[in-house]
Amino acid sequence: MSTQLTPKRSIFEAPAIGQMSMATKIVLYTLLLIWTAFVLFPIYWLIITSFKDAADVNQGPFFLPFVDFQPSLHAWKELFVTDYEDTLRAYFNSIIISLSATGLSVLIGSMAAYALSRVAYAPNLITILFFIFLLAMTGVSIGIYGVDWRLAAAVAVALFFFLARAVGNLYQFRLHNGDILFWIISQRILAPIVVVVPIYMMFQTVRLLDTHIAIIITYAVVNMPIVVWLMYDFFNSIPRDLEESAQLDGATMIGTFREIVLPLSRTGLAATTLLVMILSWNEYLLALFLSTTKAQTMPILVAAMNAGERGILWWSMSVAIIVMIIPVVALAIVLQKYISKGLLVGAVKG
Amino acid sequence: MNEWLDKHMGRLFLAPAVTLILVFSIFPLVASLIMAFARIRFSAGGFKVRFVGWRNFEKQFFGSEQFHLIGTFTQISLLGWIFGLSVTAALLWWIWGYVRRHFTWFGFVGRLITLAMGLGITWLFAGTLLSGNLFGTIGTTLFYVLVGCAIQFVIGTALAYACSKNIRGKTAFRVIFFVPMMITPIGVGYIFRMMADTTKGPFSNVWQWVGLGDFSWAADPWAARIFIVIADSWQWIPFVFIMMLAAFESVSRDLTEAAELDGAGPWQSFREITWPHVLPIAATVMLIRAIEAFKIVDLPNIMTSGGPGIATESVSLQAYYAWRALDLGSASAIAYILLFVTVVICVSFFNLVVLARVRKQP
Amino acid sequence: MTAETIQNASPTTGTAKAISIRDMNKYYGAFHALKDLSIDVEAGEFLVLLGPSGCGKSTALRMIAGLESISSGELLIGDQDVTEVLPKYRDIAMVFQSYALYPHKTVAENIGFPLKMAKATPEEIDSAVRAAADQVELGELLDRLPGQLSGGQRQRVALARAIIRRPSVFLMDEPLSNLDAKLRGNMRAELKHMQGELGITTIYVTHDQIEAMTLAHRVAIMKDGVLQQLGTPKEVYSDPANLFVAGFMGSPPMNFITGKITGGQFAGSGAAFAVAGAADAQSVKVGFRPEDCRIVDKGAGLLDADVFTVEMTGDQVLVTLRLQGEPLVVKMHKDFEINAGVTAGITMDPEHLYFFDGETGARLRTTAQTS
Amino acid sequence: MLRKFLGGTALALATAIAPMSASAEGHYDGVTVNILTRPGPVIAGRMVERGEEFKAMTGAEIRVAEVPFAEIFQKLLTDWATGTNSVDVGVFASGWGVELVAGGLVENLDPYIAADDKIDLQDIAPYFRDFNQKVEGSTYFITIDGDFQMMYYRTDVFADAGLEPPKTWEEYLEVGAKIHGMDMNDDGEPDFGSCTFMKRNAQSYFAIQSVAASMVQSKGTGEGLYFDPATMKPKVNNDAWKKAFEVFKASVAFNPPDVLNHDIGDTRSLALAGRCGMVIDWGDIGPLSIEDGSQIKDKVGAIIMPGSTEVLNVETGKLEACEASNCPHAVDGVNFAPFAAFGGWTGAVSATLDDQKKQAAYDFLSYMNQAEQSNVDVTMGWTGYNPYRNSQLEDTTAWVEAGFSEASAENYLSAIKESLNHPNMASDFRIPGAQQYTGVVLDRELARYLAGEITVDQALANIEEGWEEITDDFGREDQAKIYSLSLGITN
Repeated sequence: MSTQLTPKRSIFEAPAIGQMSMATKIVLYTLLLIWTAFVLFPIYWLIITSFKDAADVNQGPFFLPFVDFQPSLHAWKELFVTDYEDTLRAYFNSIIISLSATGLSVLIGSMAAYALSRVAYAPNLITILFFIFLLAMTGVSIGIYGVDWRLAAAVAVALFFFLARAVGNLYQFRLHNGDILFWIISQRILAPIVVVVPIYMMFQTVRLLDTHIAIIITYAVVNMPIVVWLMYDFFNSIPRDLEESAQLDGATMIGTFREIVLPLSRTGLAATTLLVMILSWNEYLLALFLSTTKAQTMPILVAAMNAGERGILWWSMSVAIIVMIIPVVALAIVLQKYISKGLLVGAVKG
Repeated sequence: MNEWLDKHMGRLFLAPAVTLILVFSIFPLVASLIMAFARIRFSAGGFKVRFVGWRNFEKQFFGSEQFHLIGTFTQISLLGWIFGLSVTAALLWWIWGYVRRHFTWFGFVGRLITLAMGLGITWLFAGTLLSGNLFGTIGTTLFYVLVGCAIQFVIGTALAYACSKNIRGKTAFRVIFFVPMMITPIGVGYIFRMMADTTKGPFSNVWQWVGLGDFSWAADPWAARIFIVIADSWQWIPFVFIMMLAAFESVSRDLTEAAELDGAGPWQSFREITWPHVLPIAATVMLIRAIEAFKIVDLPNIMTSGGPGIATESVSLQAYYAWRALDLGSASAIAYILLFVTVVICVSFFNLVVLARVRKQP
Repeated sequence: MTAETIQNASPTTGTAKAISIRDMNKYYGAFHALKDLSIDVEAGEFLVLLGPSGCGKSTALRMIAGLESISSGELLIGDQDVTEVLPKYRDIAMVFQSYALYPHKTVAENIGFPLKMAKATPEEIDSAVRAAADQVELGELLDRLPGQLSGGQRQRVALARAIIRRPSVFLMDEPLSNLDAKLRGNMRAELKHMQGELGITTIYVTHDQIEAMTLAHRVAIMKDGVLQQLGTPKEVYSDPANLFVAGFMGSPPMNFITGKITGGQFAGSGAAFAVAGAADAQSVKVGFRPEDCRIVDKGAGLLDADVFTVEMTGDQVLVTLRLQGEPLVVKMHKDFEINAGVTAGITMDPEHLYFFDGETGARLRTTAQTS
Repeated sequence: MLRKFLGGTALALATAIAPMSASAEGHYDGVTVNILTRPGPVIAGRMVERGEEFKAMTGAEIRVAEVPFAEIFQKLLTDWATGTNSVDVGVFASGWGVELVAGGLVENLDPYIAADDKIDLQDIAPYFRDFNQKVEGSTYFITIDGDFQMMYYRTDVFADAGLEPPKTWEEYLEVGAKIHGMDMNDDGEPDFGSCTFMKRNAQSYFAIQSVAASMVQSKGTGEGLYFDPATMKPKVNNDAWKKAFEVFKASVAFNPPDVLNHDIGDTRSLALAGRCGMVIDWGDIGPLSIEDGSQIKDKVGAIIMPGSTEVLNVETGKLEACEASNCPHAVDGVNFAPFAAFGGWTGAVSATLDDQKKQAAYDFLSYMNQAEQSNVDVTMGWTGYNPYRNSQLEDTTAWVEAGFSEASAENYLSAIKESLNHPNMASDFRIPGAQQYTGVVLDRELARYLAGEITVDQALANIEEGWEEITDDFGREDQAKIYSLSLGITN
């Protein structure tokens, strides 16, 4: 192979377009490396703490394994040998729950986002308010006043069909896609603490507490606004010609969505999935409330490492946090190339 | 049948999401609204609900919990008066300008609500912080939101801009900088408790060495708040970073190069070309971040339990503690107040910045 | 032209269906985008919707396809009323301006997509794809992705995808506008040939009158959502229904002089001549095509004008003159020579003069023309 | 989780004992008892092990579910009140349980105890037997852990400094200041006079009550710390609580710098690392001090919580010198009132179970409580169980076997005995809303006072106002009745 010489540039030479001067580079890398240290040091500390025992932590600080303290695997053993049942159960629960919740949320959310970006809706506001009122009254009568749920549901459905049209035709104030979109997105503003008790009561009524289903559905709903938000803009960026063509070629809306839209939205889907995945994987408060034993997830295991009177079991907690990070990091590395692009078109470009 | 399905597919696509959200957020919302006007006690076979009218809210704004939610008010200092009156004047001028230019009832009422919230927050600050009084959880929450989001935005954007340049190891930086976001917020809380421990944490020696051996961040209100903001920023800068990186990378290189050829320096090129391009994106990112920041609960709960005193307690945490003490009425009332504040602030922002863009769509 | 002549011109395969558009309207809110469009398209006919951008031709096409709802009116394909029918049930294939190729599918998958949606077996799809690809000469490219193809090849893929299903109607939305000039000429010929061979009813939208003239059995010229004239290319060219059609068709366009007619005598800005058989009118525009007139010596023609520029295009010379600031173009033989700045006369046969109402633009026919 | 934390020896002991207590094998086959309690080896861990023995004996399966400490009661209450009933037995502080009893959610255990020949109630220390396990005169809870606070001090440090352990809170402040800054674990760094959990939303409200108890209550357990039983007027806005607050805040000076952010876990790890001259704590420090890694093995002494030479005159709200008339239980003019903080972990059986399950649940709680088992369990620090039976304190053998030196075992047991049987023991809150009274209002105002946000007078006034509000919310008369009952006042 012939050697191809690229001319060396002197430090003092003016940088070419799109290039940086040496000084800029030095400053830039210094800043980036400082930030890298700021990001990584707590994680380093987390990792070495997982190999410490009580004395190493309490009489610390010790920084370097083998140098100023003798690392031990006791915390790892406790989680994965002695208590492997509890650890693995929580781990698998977390995996099942966050995967299913993410899947459900991304599927339903992107369907809604797609519909909102393509179909013009004009629901009647009064009908909707009436519907919501009935729904709320049904829920309240079941949940608080203990009316039999079948009876309440039947009454509500009947009332809706008899009265909705009559009421709806009186006023013609209609909502539009932007309003629906905003309404869905605004659900994210709710702090979970507002809704956690009623949600608990709902699942209690249908005997689904401490099951995967309860947590999966709740997570899916809680994260759906994010999916709709990100995917709505993403779908808007896909040329309509393709879908119209598919429609003419005989595809149904589902067919178009599955064959054309979803494959074209890979990047957006990947980014959204990752984000929702992270949020479901890490959620604590709702999981705490909706699970007792069978469906306990990893964040609860982490929180449980604060054993109150015995202080925080830093070493075990570190192990739990580390094993929680690993799958997400792996997923992020796999999806890495999509994230940036995906988030962009999705979140932010209209 | 098939054709009927096809025709209504548009609705069927939207239906699952809307139904789920209706069931899982409208019903709970209504239920907790009822709770907010009641005292609830658990008993065999369910609850005893006793309606108490506005008492749960009154208590928060005027009663025994006033100091807790909005702060302590004694007298307003000169600085407070100056600040309060000038912001009030500015806000009134703004609404007057709206009324003169293009008036619709819908827009006017919306702006009136924004105005009321703006005035409320202005006088909250004038009466507490600027007058040397203690502020309550709303003040603390706003501190987390404003300062936290500002820090996260500036650093996140700066990092993203740096990484959008043609540098080596971009991919590695991107993955590394993203990691903190993947850690469960509870974990982040505990990690930063380790970091900040002045007796056995990694920086305890540094702490002693700079002569702060007897100073504890956890005992000083502002130090504690700042530590929580640092932890929060550590976790959420990655989010801003990754979004803004995407934004910067979407700026066409042609544009910046053309600007450079036209003689623009790096700063000018950034300000004239790049910044206007990413501005709408930045607005959305900050909106998302602010919405989440209003809900901050895990970090103060774990790092300080809201202490010292009530210095680091957020509104969300206040509701959480009330809920934990089985005071469901107060918990719901507080949560609703938070909801109201968040909705007004975010909707105002959404309307002024984001919605114009969304409404253009069909 | 009758159905029979079309049948003669292009033997159909029997699948082709007639399309009947009746009083079709489209409103976008208060905006009336399409006004009472009524066209009967014969089975196997090649109909071109022609007009400037924003004239409603694409809207009309999309309404026929079912991509836009029909605000009022009826649409029949064959004997079936499809006004409310979803696109997929209309048995239509459409070629988009952007080709709308699915970027994540290979050429073969793109072409086979309609059959896949129709739940054909893989074997059926495969053989049909090969046949269609051969028809548009794409045989070797079946495994490529659209991104790896040239513009012309993409165009062919889109065509192949449209023909694979043998639909009863083809819709084409400016399919050639993204190609360069030379390729466009070739594709035009191929399209025409293919349509003739397949005999499928085709509605084709374009703003390019050459395409319209060369491809169409009949041309429908539209402006501002209103159908201006429907006829064979020859009809719309030589017998325009109104000022707009007259001005739109032809390149360079028709020349117009404004004036009035009194007693068979035209008097306009800088020109006055006798017009036999024309009725009196206060405001009138007289038009004549550049190829229907000749430059003669000053004073020897119907009117005199100053030569402004002379353009040699190879096969002819275009002379632009100015009559009181208004340009008039005359097409002359390629050997014609004249200098800019001189004053020359223009002459033409009276039967090549067209008269339009100065206000409404409606055609005013002379006694000879109406007969 | 971590149920076998430090568990090698424990397991060996447990299995050794199991066959001896075997009875009526297999008669609960197929019965599963779900227990809800706090996480970690503490409390839950031992129940899991004992549960395995119990299964071997009776066939009943014991499942222990663990949720974070702060959420146990909340969760239990919602579970039982809404009829979810995924939990059969709750193990929690008896003080919280009054609310459950008031709601009719807990099974009255009197008939079960009457039929139980193994539980030996008379062996249980009087406070736990007559107050902690009972509501309205009936036993609803079975104690498995006896909780009250004591003062621990470093014998070696006090000997070096030539000091005596404090008898009163004034002395506590004095010696604390004196030993603060000494190097107590030979690492060359100055250590702390005292370590107290002062973190908000943790346990600081227990510590302050330990300080206040001896100043407020002098006439025996029945007097009560909190209210005038007749009117439910809080006894809090007075000089006694003021002094307690001031003592508490003054002690910050010789506590670690970030003491305001220390919960009990932090203070214990500091204490075990040998960094604290004195510690206010439950009985756990004793057994913990002999664990692996402890720097204070046999260097820690226990005493009854310091007392006060002045006590509250309820009428005037002023402090008065302690005399025979107002301090019947005083020793040398010093009134002691060990505080039964938290009351200890007790088990309660859900009222909605079927009879067999109830019996199985009761049998398991009784099994945990019986001297045969508990006398071993309380000697092990990791279990979190502290003594509540006199037989647990009688001889030091089990304690020495567990690792105590004879001297420290005796010191520890005598301090416990003194506190446990003290007639003036102060009872923790045992009325509905207990969590709100102390865990929220008292705790928050104390934290604000410690953080310097408000003065002590403001804090006490706020507490009074807050307590009145809660009382009104729950119904003044109902509360007064339950409060009287909880103090053993029946009329």
